[in-house]
Amino acid sequence: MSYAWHWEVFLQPAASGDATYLGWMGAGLAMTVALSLAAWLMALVCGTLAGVLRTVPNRLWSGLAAAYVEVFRNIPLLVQLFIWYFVLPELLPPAWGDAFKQLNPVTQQFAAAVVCLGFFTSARVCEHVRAGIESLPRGQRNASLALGLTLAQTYRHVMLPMAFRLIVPPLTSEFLNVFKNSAVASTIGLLELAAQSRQLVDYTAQPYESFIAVTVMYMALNVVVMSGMRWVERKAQVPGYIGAK
Amino acid sequence: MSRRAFHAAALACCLFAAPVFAAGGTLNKIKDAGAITLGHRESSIPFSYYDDKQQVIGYSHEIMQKAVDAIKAELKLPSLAVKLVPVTSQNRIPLIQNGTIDIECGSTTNNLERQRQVAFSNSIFVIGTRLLTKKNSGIQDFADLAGKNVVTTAGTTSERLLRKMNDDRKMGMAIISAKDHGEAFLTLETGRAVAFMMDDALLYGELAKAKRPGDWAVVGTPQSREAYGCMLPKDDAAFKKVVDAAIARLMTSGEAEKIYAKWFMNPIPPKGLNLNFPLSEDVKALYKAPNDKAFD
Amino acid sequence: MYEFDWSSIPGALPFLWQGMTVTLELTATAVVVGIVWGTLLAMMRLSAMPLLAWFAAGYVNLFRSIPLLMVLLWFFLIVPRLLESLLGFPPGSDMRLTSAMVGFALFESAYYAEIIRAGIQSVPQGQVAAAYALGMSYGQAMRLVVLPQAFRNMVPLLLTQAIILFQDTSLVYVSALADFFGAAYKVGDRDGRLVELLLFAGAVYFVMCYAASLLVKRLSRKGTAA
Amino acid sequence: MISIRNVGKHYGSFQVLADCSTEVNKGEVIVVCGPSGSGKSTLIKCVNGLEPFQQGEIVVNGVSVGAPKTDLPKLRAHVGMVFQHFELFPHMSIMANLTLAQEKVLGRPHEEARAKGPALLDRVGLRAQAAKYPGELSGGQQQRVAIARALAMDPICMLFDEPTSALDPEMINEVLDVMVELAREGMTMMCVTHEMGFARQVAHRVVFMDHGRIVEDAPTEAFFGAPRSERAQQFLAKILHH
Repeated sequence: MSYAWHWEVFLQPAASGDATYLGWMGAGLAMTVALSLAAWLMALVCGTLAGVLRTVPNRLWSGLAAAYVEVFRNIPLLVQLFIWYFVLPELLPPAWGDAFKQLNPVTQQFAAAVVCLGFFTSARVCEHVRAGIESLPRGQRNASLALGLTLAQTYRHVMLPMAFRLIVPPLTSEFLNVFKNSAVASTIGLLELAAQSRQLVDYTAQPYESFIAVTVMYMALNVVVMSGMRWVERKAQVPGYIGAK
Repeated sequence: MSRRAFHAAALACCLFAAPVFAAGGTLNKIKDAGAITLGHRESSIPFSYYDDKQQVIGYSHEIMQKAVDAIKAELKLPSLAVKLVPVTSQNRIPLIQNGTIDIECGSTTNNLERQRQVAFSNSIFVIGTRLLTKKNSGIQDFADLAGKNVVTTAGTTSERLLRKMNDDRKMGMAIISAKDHGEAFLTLETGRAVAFMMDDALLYGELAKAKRPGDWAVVGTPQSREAYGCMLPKDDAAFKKVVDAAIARLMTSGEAEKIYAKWFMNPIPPKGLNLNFPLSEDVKALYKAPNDKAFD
Repeated sequence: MYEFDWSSIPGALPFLWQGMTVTLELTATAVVVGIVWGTLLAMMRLSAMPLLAWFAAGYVNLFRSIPLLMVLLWFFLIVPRLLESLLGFPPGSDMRLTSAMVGFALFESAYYAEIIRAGIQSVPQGQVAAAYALGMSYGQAMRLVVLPQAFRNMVPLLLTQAIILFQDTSLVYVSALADFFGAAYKVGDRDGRLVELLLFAGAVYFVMCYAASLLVKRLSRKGTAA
Repeated sequence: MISIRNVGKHYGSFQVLADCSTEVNKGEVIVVCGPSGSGKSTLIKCVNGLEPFQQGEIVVNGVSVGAPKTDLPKLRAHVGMVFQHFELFPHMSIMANLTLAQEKVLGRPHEEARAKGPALLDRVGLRAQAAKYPGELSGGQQQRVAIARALAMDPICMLFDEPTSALDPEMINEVLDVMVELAREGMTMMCVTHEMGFARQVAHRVVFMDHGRIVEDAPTEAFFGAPRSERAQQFLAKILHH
């Protein structure tokens, strides 16, 4: 009983399509990146909106935003994904649900995964944005209003730009989390990187090579994203401001 | 993350990935431990699945029990402890390889690729790969699937056949690979796919779970014949001999036919449905002359 | 409109409860081991010995760069054999729970280590200086002065991480271990009532996590008030 | 120009301002002083609507601040305000701080807004700093920029909320010099400050507050010569002799 290593298996033509197994892994990587970027974009937009709402002087809006955060933060990501993918289409009016289910399966899986990851992450982004805004001196808001800027302009030109600079580090780790969390999309059949590892095991019957290769790819992704965010962090530094080094 | 992490990772890979293997064969291992570990499936109806009390039952499972009896007799250990580990189509091969489980009888096709990593016992069943579809869907055979969404289970031979067919005949199908048979059937039942390609016996099994079994039908020309076998650790002739003998005895004595009738021709849990899946020529031939040949 | 049928749930409650005990067991082990091993890692990372700091940094960065899902798959494949040979477990004992526990504990330790490192660093340097000035050794200063303050500051964060961990345990679904989510999914799959069971599972997780997070909030308010 | 009539404000049952009334005429400089917690900062923030109030009325240049229909941003655009902690926007250069509100509120074209910059910075003696960021300037310099930022809006009057109390002593005078200059040019000013020297030099009237009430409202010489209330006497004694 011994394990037969076959690293060259990746260069063999895959069981279907024109690619090699290495090509499958590349496709998985591309899917992971596309999924993560789309979800991150959505999380930034929704999270910023919700974060702003949490800090506005209006009970109803801030309450709604708080409820939004609690819902998406207190249900496991996997459960949320299954609800978006399996449950929601059944609860929609039948015509809509059926229309969604007739779409190309990859489109369905991708859409469900983006929406799920996007909302899940947005709840966390929202809390960071809120913390960033709340950590600004209150006088900033007053000074901006005193100049005649409206509340919306105050957020747009004064509070958000500053808050975002302050929260680059936690946002970096959320961004990294999006890439890691995107692996759950494999459970609904989306062929991203983690799913490709499983599929490679199925097709090549070489589990260790497949897992090692995919693990290394995730680590490489991590390095790339991290250095990207370092660059953003440097760009976002405010000269002379405390916290800038 | 840094270069350091890469070094650490490389180290971890070397540490963990070199599997530690015991010497001395599975029989000795079982004897030393006083226990045997069986791999089973959770929703491969009617081969190996949970009933509503979470007990493992099924055709393959019953055959595996007979094999266990033979092992007990061989080792003269009537009180041998039996442990059950549920496996999925993704992890069943690694789990046999790393010795977590000693034998797996479920619905695993014996093929040459897998023979590189594991051994197979005498075959226990022969299936053909066909389609499950709604009776009013208009799908009669594989040719009708062009341009449609079709579901199959990830990691199965059906998945490969379906993809190959799609490539070769340029059918433009969108193929959904579900995690397991249950999820595949759910995909079909909720209307995400028009047909579910799988081993015919399993399709009949999924039918048994449907909310309205009468709405569904198994159709299409079988695309392949496949032999199910029990998976065993590779290169362990002594262990394989005991299991093979037990299975051969079962088949030639006529007992296998009784087990077959129990699971395929009579009402089965969880809903008391009868699969009505008569004994095929292939299975009859297998019962007459037990063997461990793969069909491909 | 969809016709709900919740009738599968009452009969499945014992099985679901069994799943919940697995979930809680996993969470508890991972929290306890995670905090202990995480504290050690944090101290190693802050230590003056390059080898220790190097090891801890590598460990933390490694685990923080891989999806938990991959980690669990890895451990499901490797740990059973490794534990058998290292710890002399009887071969073939059901290792799914053990390997999930080990995987979680090692994975979460990396996250705990970062929380604890931040906590230790939040204690002003002057405190260490004061402890040394009183004649304490490094160990005494850590144990008597730094760690108690650090942990007091960290309690809310540690608990919040525990809630995240509790949610993350649902990922053991990939190793076919019947935790609460796995159990709910299996029941739903078996009875063709996945919609209901998934909604039920979501609701249960929400109620538990929300209640726990309220508790943490109250605790941390009390902490800052004191 | 600014008319404060019977203004009252409370948080729950806590009375922050009670029945405050005073006037600031065009070209007048008013100094508001009083012990900490007396409500003077709150009062000045009510003038441009940064703090809501429940009773009374404030009219600035003919516009009622508290009225629900008042376009507060429009009003504020013409009322300059300088804060204790400067409140420059840290992520913008000095020039951008000066131009932001000109462009976004007054709708001035970018070039026109920028063109005002050098003259304003000259006025506060900081022409060379236009490209720097607030964090790179000293406190006194930042406060002078803040004054320039308010002036960029061509205000009809200026509110100062303790403009020197967050400054190191050696920087106080550079800010006061700018304020004196402004007062001499005839700017209408309402200043919350403890700088009694400044008050004596340029203020037309001094308003003394305690416990949310205006205790004294007198011409400068009269206030410093012989304060009527005992509270004001004590306050002056403490602040002038130490």
